[in-house]
Amino acid sequence: MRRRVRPGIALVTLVLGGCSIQNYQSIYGNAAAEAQQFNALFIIFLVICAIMYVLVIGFLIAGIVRRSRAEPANVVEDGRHHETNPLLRPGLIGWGALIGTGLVALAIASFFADRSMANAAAHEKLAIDITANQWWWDVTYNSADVSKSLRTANELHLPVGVPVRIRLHSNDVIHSFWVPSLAGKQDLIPGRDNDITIMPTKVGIYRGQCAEFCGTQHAKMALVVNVDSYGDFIKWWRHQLQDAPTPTTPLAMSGYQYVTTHQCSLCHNIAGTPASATVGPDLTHLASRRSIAAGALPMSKGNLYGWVEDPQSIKPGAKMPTIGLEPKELHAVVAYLETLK
Amino acid sequence: MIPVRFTDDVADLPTHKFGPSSLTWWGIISFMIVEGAFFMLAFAAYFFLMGHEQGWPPEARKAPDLLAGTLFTIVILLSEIVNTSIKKAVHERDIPAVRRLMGVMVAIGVILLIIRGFEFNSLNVRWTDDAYSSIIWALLLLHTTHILTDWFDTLVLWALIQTRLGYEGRRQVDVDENCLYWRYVWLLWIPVYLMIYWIPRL
Amino acid sequence: MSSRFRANLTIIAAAGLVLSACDREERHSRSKPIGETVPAGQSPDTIYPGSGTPPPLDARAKLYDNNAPAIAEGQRLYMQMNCVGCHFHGGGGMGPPLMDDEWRYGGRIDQIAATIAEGRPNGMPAWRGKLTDDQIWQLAAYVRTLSGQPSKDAVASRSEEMSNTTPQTLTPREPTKTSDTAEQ
Amino acid sequence: MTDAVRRSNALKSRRAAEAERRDIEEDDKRLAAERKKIARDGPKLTGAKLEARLLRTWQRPPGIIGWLATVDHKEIGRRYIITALSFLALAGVLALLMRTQLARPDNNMIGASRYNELFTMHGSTMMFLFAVPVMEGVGVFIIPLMLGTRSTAFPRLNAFSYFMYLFGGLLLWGAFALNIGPDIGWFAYTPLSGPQFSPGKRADIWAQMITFTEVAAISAAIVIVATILKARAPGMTLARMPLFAWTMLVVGIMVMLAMPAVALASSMLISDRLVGTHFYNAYEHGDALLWQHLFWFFGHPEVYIIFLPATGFMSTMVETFSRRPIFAYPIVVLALISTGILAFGLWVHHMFATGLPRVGYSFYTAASMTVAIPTGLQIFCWLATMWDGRPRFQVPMLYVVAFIVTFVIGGLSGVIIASVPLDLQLHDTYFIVAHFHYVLIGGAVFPLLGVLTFWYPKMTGRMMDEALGKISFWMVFLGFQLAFFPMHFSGLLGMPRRVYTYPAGLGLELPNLLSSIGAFVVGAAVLLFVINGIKSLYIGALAPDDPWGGSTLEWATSSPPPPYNFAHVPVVESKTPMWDQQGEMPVITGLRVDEKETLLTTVVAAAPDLREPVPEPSLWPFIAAIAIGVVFITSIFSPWSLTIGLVPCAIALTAWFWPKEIKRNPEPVIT
Repeated sequence: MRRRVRPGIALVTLVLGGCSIQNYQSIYGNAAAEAQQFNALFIIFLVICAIMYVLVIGFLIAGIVRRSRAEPANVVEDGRHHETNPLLRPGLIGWGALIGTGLVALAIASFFADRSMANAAAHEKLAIDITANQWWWDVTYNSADVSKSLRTANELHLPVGVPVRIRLHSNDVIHSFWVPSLAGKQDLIPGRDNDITIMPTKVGIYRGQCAEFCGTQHAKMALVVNVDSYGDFIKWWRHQLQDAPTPTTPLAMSGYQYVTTHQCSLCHNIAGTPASATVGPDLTHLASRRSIAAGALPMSKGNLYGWVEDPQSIKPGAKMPTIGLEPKELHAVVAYLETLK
Repeated sequence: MIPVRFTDDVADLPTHKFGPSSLTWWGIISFMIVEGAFFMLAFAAYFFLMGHEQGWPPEARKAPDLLAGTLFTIVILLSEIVNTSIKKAVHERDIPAVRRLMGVMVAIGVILLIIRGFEFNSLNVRWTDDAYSSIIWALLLLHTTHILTDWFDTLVLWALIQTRLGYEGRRQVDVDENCLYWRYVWLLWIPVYLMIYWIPRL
Repeated sequence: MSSRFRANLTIIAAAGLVLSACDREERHSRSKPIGETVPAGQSPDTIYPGSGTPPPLDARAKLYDNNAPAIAEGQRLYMQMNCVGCHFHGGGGMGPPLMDDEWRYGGRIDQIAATIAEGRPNGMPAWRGKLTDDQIWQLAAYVRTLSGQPSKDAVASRSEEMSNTTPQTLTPREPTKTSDTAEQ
Repeated sequence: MTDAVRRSNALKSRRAAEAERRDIEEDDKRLAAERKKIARDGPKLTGAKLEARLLRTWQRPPGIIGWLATVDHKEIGRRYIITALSFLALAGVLALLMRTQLARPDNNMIGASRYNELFTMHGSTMMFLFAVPVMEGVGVFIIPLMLGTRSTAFPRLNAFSYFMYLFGGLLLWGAFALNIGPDIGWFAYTPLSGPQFSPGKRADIWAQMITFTEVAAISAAIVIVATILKARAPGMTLARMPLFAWTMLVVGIMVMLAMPAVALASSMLISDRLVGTHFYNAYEHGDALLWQHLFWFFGHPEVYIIFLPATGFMSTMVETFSRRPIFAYPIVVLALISTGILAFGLWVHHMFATGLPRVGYSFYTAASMTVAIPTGLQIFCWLATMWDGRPRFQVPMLYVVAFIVTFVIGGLSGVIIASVPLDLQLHDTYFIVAHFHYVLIGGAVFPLLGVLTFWYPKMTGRMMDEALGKISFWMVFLGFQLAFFPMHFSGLLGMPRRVYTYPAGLGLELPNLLSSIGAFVVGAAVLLFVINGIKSLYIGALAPDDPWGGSTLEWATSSPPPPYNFAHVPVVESKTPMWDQQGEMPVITGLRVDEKETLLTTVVAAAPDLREPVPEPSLWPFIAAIAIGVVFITSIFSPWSLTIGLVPCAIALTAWFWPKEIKRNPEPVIT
């Protein structure tokens, strides 16, 4: 039976996928209460579906094997095609009942999973706003004290064990917020306010990605989620609230000059500098993030060079234009950006 | 080829009948189902958009003026008298009466189209103003296309019925089904009328 | 068969329409090689009152004029760079209106691009160095559509926002006057 | 006007009317006499003589004009099938390009915008230009033969529908070739497809392609439904109707109810884009989700519109090759009807992630799952038929087995994603891609390939090569599993749909590579199938009338059937007339042979009801399709084309309807 082999291969991928990838962006991540609920429910569904599948294939094989039986059959050639085997009618009723029961069981299971997710959602302790843009994520941490509110981009930090409500908005088209290791997805729709509640249970770094087709660079619209211990999270928050440091080296200083007086400042905000536009991602603590351009590149000096020099070859169609910096300017700008820890 | 055994002789069957026996009737009914689905979904879209709003029309726009729309409604409802007479006449095969009455229907169609022009003028909004304006324009336009197509259909049939073919049974079936369709057109108008003119006033 | 002949003609006409649409759709994610900049001063920012021959059209004009993706990007920039602040949605306020057919500094796309890049007296800032050349041309392409100059096929009828103007696709098209000497 | 003049005028007109009436009465007498002389089939006119006369009457004129003017459902059906298969091939090539791009992570072979065009074209072509038309094409070809009638209802509408479909397809692919193909996905969600985020004409071309194919599909559905209801052979009551006819009846009605939704949605989209309406503009009281509701109100039934005809293929092939009538016929019919009804209640399950009210979740889950019941029962009936019969495993039957093995996986993964909590994770991932390819390829394309092999002799008069058929079967079956089974895992590992590339290191490399290899195996298999089809057309074994021992009436006529389908219209006395005829086919007599004529029967009992004149070939459907096509295409550019273009459309449609000569015949003739 050759068909046995393929599920085998697939099973290997499953195991590989489940273990070696460290749950970075995977439904097996189990890093939040919601994802755990999903996995428990998924296994129930898989088992019941597998049973049904085996029954169908069993019946099929029985039918194929039975064709070479010796006794007359209910077929045209034997002149008996108006008769029916007495087993079939009860079989049909039984089969219908079995499907019905299975579906009821599955519906009940999903009902309870959904209830417990809804209950968790009722106890949120922290609210975050995420606004999607073509093709990056604008993240705002709100606090009753406005001076403690903070804006960042493409990176989300969550404290472990705290239910967080994430409010979802869109500035342009429909996007979908999805961090598979943590929870299911929810769309960000212009003119509507959606939200999703997540309670992370495992410290770690996870990757999320836009899951609704949103235009040219839909594929490169990712975000990184850091689930920190509560202490680390508070520490991170405090750090993010600080203004950008003043550059110390002459090179960085000339980069600062360029960034705040030329093209960059028209779209980007760097707290504590004249650059205060909100069109593009906030750059105040750019160098502290793990990725560039919504997950298009990992953060590194070399990648910063590449991105600033020619974003359009890395993420064609992205809204950041290729400026055509002179080498001198490029060195300076990258040197400055690197100081934005 | 399998040998054949002859049973019924169908040579004396007619080639036309009024109503569900004829293919034309099924064609018209199918068309009505398709159009009906289209209208129902447009109505659903209307109520879907309305469901979001605090007020309807939103932003305290002025609801459409009633005069032209109400006049249109009265005329189209009265036209059913003529329509029923055509149906009756054609079933009695009274061709001169059919010719006469269909002429009246063509004239009524022209009057309706003229009133419809004033209706567009009395909506008090342009379709570019907001979604409310867009949907009432769409509903009115959609219904206008039906008036227009059925009027044209009546016109062509009227011309055809002037000839000797007026006495041909299958043409009479066409006239009959055209009357059926006209009933559908004015029936559709009633919800459209309410949605354009009255629901914004509630 | 005359009817078939007529049918063929209509197909050809339709095909022609479609063909003419092709280059309007081309997306230029990067319009020129890195490092190349426009030498300042060569831009056609001279005023041509009535007579006088304007210089030949900048070669880049055809990349942007009537190009749908460029116009759309220009529209986005128009909002984001707050052109609305002075010009409103083309109706004019602190700055001159953009939706009429009068152009103080020329209504050709390269002239508008020059106006944006270099700035003009009485408040129009220079955007060279703030925006890339690509963006300036995109803005110019959009600004030109406000007056209904380019073909309407490339223009968006509306944007996803509050709007209190009629769709650009429905506004009547007006002939260009390259300048308005009366106001100078 | 004086009274006297008025009175004399009235008198004059009364006299004229009187004269005309006398004239007509005389004419009636003459016509009644002539009527007696009309030649009809019957014991006196049968065999070769009858066939020669019928052929003369039913044959279409030769040449290109005749080709364009034909109203023969067999020709139109064949064209539909061939055109749809060509689109399948084109969309398949796009799939291979996409799989090449996705074979490796961070691949840059095809750019982002081009890739977006590719999957948009692939999806749109497969759904609108392949799946629905091919099912309707098979229906148009085979249904009249199965029902034992000489022609479809509304044959000219049928011809019109094909041309509309063809023009829609040419519009989409022409635009793609000219680099203005759509890039918004086959679902074209607003506001991405709206005026601001889809500049240019790409989205309009998509939307007008929809309009073309909607008109075509609805026209074909009307033809099919009216044929099934009114043109069945006498004696073929609804309870004796072949199951494929039942599926096409249900599908036809579904098309009529579902397709207007997308036509409405795309009209609104076009008007948003062209004349600045605000249906989908959230900032002017519109709503982007309105699109999704309308689209999926069509989109969900669409899946069943594709799948149900395939169940009809299944029933036909299972019955024939198991040598036993289908088990529990009434259950299968009820299952079909309930699937058709349920399909309209499920559209929300494409929108679970849009933020629906949470209280509804369990209801949506349960409602979405119920559709598994009728489908499960149908599968049982097929398996029971095989089990109780004596199946023969010729190529079509292999596809039946492939259907069961594959489709059931897709159906079960469908149950999984019917659950809202599970779907929130799996929605818009490759798990869904795997699911619907299992359902649509396993559930519709496999039976289609089987049934094309099955009806190939009826279409061409020759048999397809069995050995080649078996090779391509195994390749397509195994290649399919290799291509799509790993996609379940790509999805679970976090790969969203519609991405042109994915980063290395997420564990997606292996499943994607396997999928790409599998895709090429499937491509090769389909190529082999096509080669087999072309080869057999020229050197295949000549087919007898009934090569498979089928049970339904299409096997009672020659392969391929003559233009008039049946020399004598058969009378049906059971569900499986060919198995119960005992060497003699009961037929009716008395249809005209000098003019095209067919028999209409009553809707339920199929008692003879009317003799229906069948239209002669005409160029007007073609011309009308062109006139309407020009309006559709030019309306992309200007709203005025709708008003100006109305005139040629009205002329063409009037000419289509208008009789060629104003003369009364002994019996009506449609020229």
